[in-house]
Amino acid sequence: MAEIVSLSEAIESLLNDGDIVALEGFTHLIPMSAGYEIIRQAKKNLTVVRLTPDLISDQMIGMGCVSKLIFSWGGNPGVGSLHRLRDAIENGWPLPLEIDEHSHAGLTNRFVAGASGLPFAVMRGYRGTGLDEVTPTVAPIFCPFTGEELRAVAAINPDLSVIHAQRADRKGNVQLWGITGIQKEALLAGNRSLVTVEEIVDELDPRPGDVVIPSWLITAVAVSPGGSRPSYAAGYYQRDNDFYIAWDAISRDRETFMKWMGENVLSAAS
Amino acid sequence: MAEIVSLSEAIESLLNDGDIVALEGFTHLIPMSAGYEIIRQAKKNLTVVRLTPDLISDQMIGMGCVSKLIFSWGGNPGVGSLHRLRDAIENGWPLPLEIDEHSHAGLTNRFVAGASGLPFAVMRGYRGTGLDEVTPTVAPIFCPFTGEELRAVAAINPDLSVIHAQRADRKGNVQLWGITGIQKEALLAGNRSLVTVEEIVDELDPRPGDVVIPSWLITAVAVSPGGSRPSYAAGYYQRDNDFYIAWDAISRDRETFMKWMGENVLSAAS
Amino acid sequence: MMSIAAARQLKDNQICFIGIGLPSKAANLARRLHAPELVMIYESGTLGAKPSKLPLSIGDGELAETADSIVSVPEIFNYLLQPGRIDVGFLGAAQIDRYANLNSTVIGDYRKPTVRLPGAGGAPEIAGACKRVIIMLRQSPKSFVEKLSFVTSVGFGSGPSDRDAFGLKGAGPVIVITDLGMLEPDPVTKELILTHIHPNIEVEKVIESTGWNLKIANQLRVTEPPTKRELEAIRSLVAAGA
Amino acid sequence: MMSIAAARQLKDNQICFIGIGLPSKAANLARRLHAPELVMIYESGTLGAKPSKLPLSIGDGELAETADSIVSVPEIFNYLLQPGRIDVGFLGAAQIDRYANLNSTVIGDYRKPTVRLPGAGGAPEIAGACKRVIIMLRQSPKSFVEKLSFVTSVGFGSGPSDRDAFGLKGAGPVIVITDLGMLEPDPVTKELILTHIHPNIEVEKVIESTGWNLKIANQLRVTEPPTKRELEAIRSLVAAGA
Repeated sequence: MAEIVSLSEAIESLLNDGDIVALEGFTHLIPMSAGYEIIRQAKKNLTVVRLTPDLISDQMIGMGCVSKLIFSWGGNPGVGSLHRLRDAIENGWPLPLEIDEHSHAGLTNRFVAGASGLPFAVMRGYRGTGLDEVTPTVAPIFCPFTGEELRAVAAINPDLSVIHAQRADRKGNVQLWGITGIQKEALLAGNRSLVTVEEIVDELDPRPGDVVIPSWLITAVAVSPGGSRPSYAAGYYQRDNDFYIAWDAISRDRETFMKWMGENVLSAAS
Repeated sequence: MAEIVSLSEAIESLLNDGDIVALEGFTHLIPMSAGYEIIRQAKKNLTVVRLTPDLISDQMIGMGCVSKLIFSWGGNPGVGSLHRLRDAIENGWPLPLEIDEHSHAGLTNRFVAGASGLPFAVMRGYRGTGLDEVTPTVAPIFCPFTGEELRAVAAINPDLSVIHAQRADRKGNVQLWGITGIQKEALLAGNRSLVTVEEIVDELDPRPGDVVIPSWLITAVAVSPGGSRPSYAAGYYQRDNDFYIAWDAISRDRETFMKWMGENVLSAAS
Repeated sequence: MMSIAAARQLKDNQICFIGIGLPSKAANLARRLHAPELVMIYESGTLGAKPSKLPLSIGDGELAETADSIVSVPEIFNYLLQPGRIDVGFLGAAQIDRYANLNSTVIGDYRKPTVRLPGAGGAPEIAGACKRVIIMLRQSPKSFVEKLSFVTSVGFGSGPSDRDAFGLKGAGPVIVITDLGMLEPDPVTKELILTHIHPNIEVEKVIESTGWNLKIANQLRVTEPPTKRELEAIRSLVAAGA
Repeated sequence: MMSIAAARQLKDNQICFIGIGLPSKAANLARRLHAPELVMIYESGTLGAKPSKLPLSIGDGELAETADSIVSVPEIFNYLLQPGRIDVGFLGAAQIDRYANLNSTVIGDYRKPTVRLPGAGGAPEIAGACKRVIIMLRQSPKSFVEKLSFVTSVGFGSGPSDRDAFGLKGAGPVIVITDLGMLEPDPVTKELILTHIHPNIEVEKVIESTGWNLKIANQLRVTEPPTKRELEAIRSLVAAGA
C-alpha cells in the first residue's frame, strides 16, 4: 500500500544518485515539482527516462543532475529547441550527456514490456532508419510462425517512476483523467514509484475517462498542488503556453538559466 | 465509418461459411443474439474464437455450425460442463470438433497481437505444461538482449469479430462500460467487425469507466435489445443466473437440446 | 472446513487472485473475519471487488459495481499477473500429483478424452506468477493421482529445480487444502507431505484417498476446529445466497 | 499557401494523424472548408479532436475536451498506427532527400552533432504505417539535400523496393508540399519530381533551392491560387489565436 509522504521525503528516500528515474506525463500532468525537488536535493548521475524530455529534463540537465537521457523527442513543444539539452549534447555543458534514443512507439513499448514483466517488446519499426544502427536497445527478432523480421526493444524498469495525477484518496489510491499518455505503464515499470497529486480527497468519485491506480501498485504519494505547472492538470489549471515560449529565452543563455533556476527553484521551498 | 444495419443483414453480408469468427464478451455483454442469428442462418464450417465459449458456443456447436474452436476455458461458469461442447469433442456429435486450446493469457495475447498488426505476441507462460506440446500456435522465443526463453503466441485476425455493447450513436460510435474484458482487442483484431447494441441514441454522454470505440474502426452496428441475455448488459438488465443453471439440464440430452433450440431460437424472428 | 482453512491462510491487505467456487468463498470469508482490507481480484478485470454475497460467475454485476476499478483482460494478465504483483492465487483442479501439478483439461488421452474438462482458463499463469499459490481440492484416489492425464498448470514439475528451469517467478504452491487435511511441499524435495488432518479424520482415510504413496509429516497436526465466529460468518455468507 | 495546398489533399471522413505546426493548421483548415468530418488524431491520445483554435502543443487541454475519446499512448501507437488504420499522416523535418527520407535528428555527425534536433517522436512509424504520407517542408539547399545527416524516417529508402524490404505497410509519401511548389514520387523510380509550382514562383528558384539535381515533370502545373473562401478560412483560424 502506498505511503503518503511529503515530496521532499519521497525524493530523499526513493531516489539515489546514479538511479534510473522515469518522469512521465505526455504533455499533460508533467511531474514538474518532482523535478524541482530532485534539483534542490542535487541528485547526481541520474539516467532520466522520458518520451518528451520537455522543460523538466532541460532543467535537470542544465543543473548537472543527469548523465544519461533515454528519450524519443527532445524539444520545447510548439516552440523549438531545448537549449540546455542541446548544450549538453553539443558542448558537454555542464556535463557530457549520454543518450539512448528511440521513436515514441519504441520507448512506449519499452515501458509496456517493463510494466508487463517481460524482457522485451516486439514492434514494427526502426528498419531502414539510423536509430536502428545507433541504438543498442533495439534488435532484430523473427516471427517463429511466419518468419517475418521485426524489431525487439529492451524492457525498461526504472529504479523510480514518477508521475503526477489530479487526486488520491487517504489510502493512496490515485485518480487521473484527461490525456493519460504513458503514465500507467511508466508507473508499473518502476521498481519504486511516486505519484504527486494536486490534492488528497476522502472519496474518489468516478469520472468519465479516468484511470484509477490502486494504492497497492504505488510506493508513495505526495501532495503537490500546482505540481505540473507550467504544464497543466485538467480540471485544476491550464497549460501556461506563454511560459513555454518564454523558456526559450531563459534557457538559451547559461547565465540567464542559472539565475532563473536560483531565483525560482533553488530558493523555493518544496 | 460503421454502417447501421439489421442483425440479419449484418450476419448475412459479413459472415461466410468457413470463416473465422470471434464472439467476445468476458462474462458480460456476450453477443448471444448474434449467435442465435448465425444458427438461424445455418452458417457452416465456422472456426469460432472465444476465451470462454459459454452457452453461445455450446449452442452453435450443438447446431452444427462449428468445425473448429479456439478457446481457453470451455465451461458453464459457476455451473459445470458445456455438454454440447463435450459431446462434440468426446463423441464427434453432431460433427467432429477440432480445437486450438490456450490459457486465458495466451488467447488474450493472440488478440492483442492481432489488434496490433503484429504476427505474434510474447509472454511468460506455457513452459512445463501440456498445452506447450499440443498447441501449434505456441512457440519458443528468446530475448535478443538477455537470452531468456519465453513463449510466442500467433496473432489471431478473425474474418469477423462480433461484440455486444450498451449503446451507439447515429454515426456508429459505440460505447460500452462495466466489465469490458477483451472486447476492444477482439474487435480491432477482426478484418471485419460487427457490434450489436442495446439501443442507438443521439448523444453518447460520457460515463465513468466507459470505452468508446470510434465508428471508423467498426464495419457495422446492429440494434439488438436484450442481445446479451441470459448474460447481462450493465445498466440494462441483470445476468439470468437461473438460466445458466437450467442450461445444464437442457443441454445434457441431445433431443432436449434440439427441441429447446427449435422452440426458442429457430422459430424466433431476429 | 475447506473454506475456513483457506480463509485462515489469508492475511489482511494481501492481493488475491480469486476464481469462483471455494476460493471465492474462502476469500469472502477472510474479508468478514480477520482480513477486511483483503484486495480481491477476479480475472474478469474487477480490482478490489467487495461483494455482499457470493457471486455465481466472475462476471456478476455486483463484482463490477463494488470494484475500486475495472481494467481490461489484457491488463489483468499482462500488467498485474505476469509481473508477479499478486500475493496469493487460488487454484482448484480435477487432478493433482505429488509435485502439486494440476490437471483441469482432460481425463484420458488429449486427442480422445474420456472426459473433456473446461480447460486452462487463468490457471497456468496463476500457478506460475502469483507469489504464493493455495490449492483447494477434495481428496480421492481419482483426484490425487500418480500421473496426471494432462499438465494444465505447473506446481513443481518433476522436482525442486523445474520452476526455475521454466522461468516461473512465484514460489509456487504453498499448501493444498482438502476435505480431509492439508498438504505442504517438503522444503527440499517439494513433494507434497501431509502436515495437517482435519478434526475427526483418520490418517488411514487420507492415505487411502491418495493415489500415490503419501508421506506424512513427522509432526502431523490436527487442523484447529472452526471457531464459533468462523461458523457464524460462513453461515451468514451462505444465507446471503449465490 | 503551404497549409492551403495541404488542406486540399485531405478528403472528408479521412483519419489523419496530426502533428503541431503546419499539419495542424492544414487539417483544421480542411475541417472548416471541404472536410467537416475529418477525423484528427493527435499522438497524445485524442481521437476526433475538434479544436476551435490552433493548439500550441499536442497536449493542449482543448484537444482533450473536444475529443470523441482519449486513449493511452500505447493504444495510439500499437492499436491504431502500427496496424495501418490511419489514412493520412503528416510529417515535417529538417532535411529531406530525393527519396523522401527525412531527418529530424541531427545536423552533422550523430555522436558529435553540429545541431542537435528534437529527434524522432512519432515520425518513423507515421512514415511507415499511414496509408499515405504528406510531407510539408520549406525548400532550401540546406533542407533539400543530396545526403541526409541521419535517416530518422524512411520514405522510399534508396529506391522503389526498400519499403517492401523493410516491411513498411503504407504507400509512403505521396506528396511533398513546400513554400515553392509540390513534389511527387515518380511512379516507377520513386524519386521526387517537381509536379507543381506555386503562383509567381520561377522554376529556376525551385531548382536553386534543391540540393540535388531536381527532375521536373513533363507537364509542370501551377498550383491553383488560394480562393477567397480559403483565404478567409485561414484568416479566421489565425485570428482565433494559438
